[in-house]
Amino acid sequence: MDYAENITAEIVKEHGLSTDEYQVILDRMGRAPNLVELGIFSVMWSEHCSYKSSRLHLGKLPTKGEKVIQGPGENAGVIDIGDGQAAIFKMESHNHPSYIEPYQGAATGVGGILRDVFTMGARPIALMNALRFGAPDHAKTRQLVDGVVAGIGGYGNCVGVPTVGGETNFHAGYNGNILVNAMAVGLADADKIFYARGAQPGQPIVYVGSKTGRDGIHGATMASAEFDDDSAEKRPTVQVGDPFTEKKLIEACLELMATDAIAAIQDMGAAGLTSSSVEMADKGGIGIELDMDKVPQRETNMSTYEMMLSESQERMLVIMKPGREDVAMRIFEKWELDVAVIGQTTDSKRMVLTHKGETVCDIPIAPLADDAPKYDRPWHAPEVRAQITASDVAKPAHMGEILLKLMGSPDMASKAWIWSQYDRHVMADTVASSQDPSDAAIVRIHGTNKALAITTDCTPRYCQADPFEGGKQAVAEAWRNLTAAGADPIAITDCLNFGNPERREIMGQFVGCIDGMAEACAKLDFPVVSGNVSLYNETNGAAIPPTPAIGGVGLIPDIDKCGQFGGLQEGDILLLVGETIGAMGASIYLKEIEGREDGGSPHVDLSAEKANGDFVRGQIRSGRLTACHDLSDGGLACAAADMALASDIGIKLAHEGDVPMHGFLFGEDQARYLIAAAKEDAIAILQDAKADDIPIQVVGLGGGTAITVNGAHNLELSRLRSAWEGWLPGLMNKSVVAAE
Amino acid sequence: MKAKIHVYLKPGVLDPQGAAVAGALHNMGYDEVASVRQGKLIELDLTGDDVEAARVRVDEMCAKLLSNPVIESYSIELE
Amino acid sequence: MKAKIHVYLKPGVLDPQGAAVAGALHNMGYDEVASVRQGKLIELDLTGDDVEAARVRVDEMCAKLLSNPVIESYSIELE
Amino acid sequence: MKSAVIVFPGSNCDRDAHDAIQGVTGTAPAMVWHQETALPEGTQFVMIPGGFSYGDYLRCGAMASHSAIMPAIIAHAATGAPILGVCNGFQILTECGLLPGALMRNAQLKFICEETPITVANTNTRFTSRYTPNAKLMIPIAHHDGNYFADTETLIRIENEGQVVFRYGANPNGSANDIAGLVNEQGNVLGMMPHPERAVDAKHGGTDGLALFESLLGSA
Ligand SMILES: Nc1ncnc2c1ncn2[C@@H]1O[C@H](COP(=O)(O)OP(=O)(O)O)[C@@H](O)[C@H]1O
Ligand SMILES: [Mg+2]
Repeated sequence: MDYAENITAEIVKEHGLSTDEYQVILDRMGRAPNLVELGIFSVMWSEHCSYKSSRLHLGKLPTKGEKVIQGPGENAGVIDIGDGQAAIFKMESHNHPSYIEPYQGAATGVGGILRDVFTMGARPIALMNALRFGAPDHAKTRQLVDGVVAGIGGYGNCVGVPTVGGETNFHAGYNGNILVNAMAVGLADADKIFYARGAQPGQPIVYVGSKTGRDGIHGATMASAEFDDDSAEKRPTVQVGDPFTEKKLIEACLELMATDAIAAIQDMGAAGLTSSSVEMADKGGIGIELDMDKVPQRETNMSTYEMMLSESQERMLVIMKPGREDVAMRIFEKWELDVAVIGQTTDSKRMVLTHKGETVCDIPIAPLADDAPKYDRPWHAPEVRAQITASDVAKPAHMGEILLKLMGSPDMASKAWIWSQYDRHVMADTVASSQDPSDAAIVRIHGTNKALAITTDCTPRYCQADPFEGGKQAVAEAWRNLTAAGADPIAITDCLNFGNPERREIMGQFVGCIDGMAEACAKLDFPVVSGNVSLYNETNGAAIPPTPAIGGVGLIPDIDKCGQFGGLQEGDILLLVGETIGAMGASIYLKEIEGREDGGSPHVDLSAEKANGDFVRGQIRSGRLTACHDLSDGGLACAAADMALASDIGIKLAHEGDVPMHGFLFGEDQARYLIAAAKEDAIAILQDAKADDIPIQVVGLGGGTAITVNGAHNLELSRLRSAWEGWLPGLMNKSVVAAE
Repeated sequence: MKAKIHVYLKPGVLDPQGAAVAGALHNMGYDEVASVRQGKLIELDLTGDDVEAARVRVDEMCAKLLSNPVIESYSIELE
Repeated sequence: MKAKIHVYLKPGVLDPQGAAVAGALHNMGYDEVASVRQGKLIELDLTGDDVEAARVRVDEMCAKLLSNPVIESYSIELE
Repeated sequence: MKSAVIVFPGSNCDRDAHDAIQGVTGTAPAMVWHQETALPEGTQFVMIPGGFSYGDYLRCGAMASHSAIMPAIIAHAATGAPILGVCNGFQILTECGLLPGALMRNAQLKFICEETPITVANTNTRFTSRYTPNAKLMIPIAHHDGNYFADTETLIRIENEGQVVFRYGANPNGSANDIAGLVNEQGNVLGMMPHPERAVDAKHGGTDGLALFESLLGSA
């Protein structure tokens, strides 16, 4: 092997590059790389930037659709929402940093995903968060919950974007690797969207935002003393977020975007200056030249290596139309942001860096980006688990007590302790958020009567049991939640969290989930427009449960016709849409009541999903429903409990037929909804269902102060409410409060 | 006995608060301010009078609760 | 020159942060902690070397911006 | 009524304030950047919106209270013109001395966002004349530092003078005397933690904040 001066095989290895990968670098460069070049290859070829293990499979996901303006490949996905407007959204993980430093890790996760969205010209209008923590009684859990929630709130509240919803699970499988997935949604004019791809040769490159420090320069290289004589203290591995600067960046960038001065723009995310400049050069088919002396620096004596690999937050790179730099300078200075012209684009298709008068890097762009390595990692599918139905599970004596236990269990209990720390109302367009009885968050499009519906969903239990069905289910549940809110589902983003892809069984989970997602996206006409992959979520060989979190977005044409589950009235008829066989495999019931997590995942019949959902959406819009809720974890009884609590009225459930009572109540069969309507309306709905061939049955009646089944199994709402509301505060109030 | 604990950000860690305060001081005309760092000051009233024992205990409190070792350092003064 | 400014809550002003820290320390078994007060530590790097002039200026910064006289007091150390 | 909304770096309820004022008065307020040194000619009502001016770093509202526009606002207040500070705006008004007391970290130390019951303690102000005495309102709060503090003398004085305008029904943050909003001695400067501009729309936060803006309009 050929090595440049001061570079050894050991250093190459510490950069996470294999011998084969190093050989490719030698071939593509025609010489041995120096340290700066090696560093740049190493970050661009990291799993995070290159998607080398996942790209092959991501290609299977449907990404096109009538409403898709921009699919995966840009900073975020873009969909057409009519009237010349577009919604722009993406979800991203900040798992590892949040485990190390929960407040800052989660905060910078929110900052990063916001930048992906406003980079494209969108004003961010909503944030969501999908969180997975370890077992509630695990030593670190409370402290992590406390810090992550404070960090998400701390950042989102300060930048003034409402955090409108999310999901939270607890499972021992996340003890050593929590998941913090944040989603941002923005709004833009469809003809004013900014892409990374617009640059041409001969254009000035403007750096704006915070100064560059030595934050987050990667672990492996940090350990080598040759790169730095200073103490390890000088190199924080955790970035600190500055939401105030982010807020100024949002306003300043949107102000600049309203002019006609930008050619291309890109936020500095992972691998900061390196990836932002490489991506713009690659997409524009051009070269790039940076003068490192001009980069705003927070510390003295920074090397090119450090500046190029720094992950300092709240920074953007803007390629301006020639002669328009002054427009950018004026706006950014008004907002008191650090700004500098640090280079220009060229036609060389190379990245050339100069520092202190010397050329310190000169590499071709292509192998850094499009031509980066990609692997077909070997995998095998997990063993097929046997299906479990209610008849395989002992029948409990008192259904009310079971329901009480489920609704007070970690995954089902109210998450008000979390969302009450998030500003859900700033921007004055939140129609429904975590506090409201809605299956999706609803954010009005400013100045109109339309709204976006937004949801995040995934059931890791199912993905663990059967990655294919689990992947399908995650997409289907997102579609169902949007539908239950009265929206037309449009598209999704995803955040695919898995363990080490070099292990065959993990790769098998990944492939299975993708295949399942792909099938659901295709059948439901629900394409993927953006996403993120987070691999290596494992500690000492223990991987997280496969967790492909889905962020779904839909459109509500008229906010006077939303679905919600808080309007149940005395005497209303409750109808169950969809088929019930009492699937109990991998259910909440098995986990919480029987203490087992075995069994296959419930099967998702996508045609039923589509037909039942379209039927329910139609009924919502007809105005007949007083309440509507999709069925998911905990089945019919838990959906009824949600509805009863939100409406503050009891429900009398009636069970008959072949499915055992506990399967009827707690089975997790898919493609189902619980809807309510006054008697005459219910009759009309039953007729419509019959005409459309939709499975439907009467399952109960609104009234009283308790949930009952066949007149027995009484559970008073007051008891139910205190179990549901009390669990999380009970857990957190025991917690140790860190000094602020 | 009193323990005075200073908790400050490690060198190199971004201090957005300090930076914003520096900007405000400049706007107010205090140009002599080259930079600002903001930290915490925690004062404990302690019972007992064994200073050395207290130092060990307070150090433990700092490491466990009062500072965040990932981004902060601390120093202790006992009086 | 360096100015170290301590900003602390006036006696009589309730300190919820201090109280929470005290509670947490008790839960962790540090019963010797009788009470906790939390304040701010602000470090300024100053150009110039006239200590007396600097003291006047820093005092002004404290009175105007760095502390709120309704709830806080401060002390200044120059090095 | 001619009005102005002051925008600081980090303000984030400025658009909400703008829309609420426009909705009620029918006229869009001028959006005034903090670096201006004068209010637009003819300005009557000034609103300092919520948000996180300067990131809420150091102390909420401290840095904003020293910005270039503040002398003009203080002078405007001296003319008896109506000034409303909401949330961060309230914090700025106490920091600049237009209102007594200070807003400290919430007693539970957490950010709280909730719809909160408040009662109108004084309807004899130009901000509250359209409310019925002791009216109970639901208005959202969203803050980390809303715990009102003033020394005992000041509290006695503002209570005696009827300066307390809004009180919490269920004290969410530890505020002295459940104070959610108060006016200065002259009665023309109101600071409050709850967000009336988030309660002017049935589809969003309810309409209990409407009468505040209507009172102002009637008083102009
Ligand atoms: N981390 C979180 N942040 C904000 N809201 C949350 C979070 N976790 C749960 N929620 C809210 O709690 C409610 C119930 O969530 P969930 O049980 O996941 O709903 P569903 O089963 O309909 O998907 C929703 O309104 C959701 O937005
Ligand atoms: Mg749902």
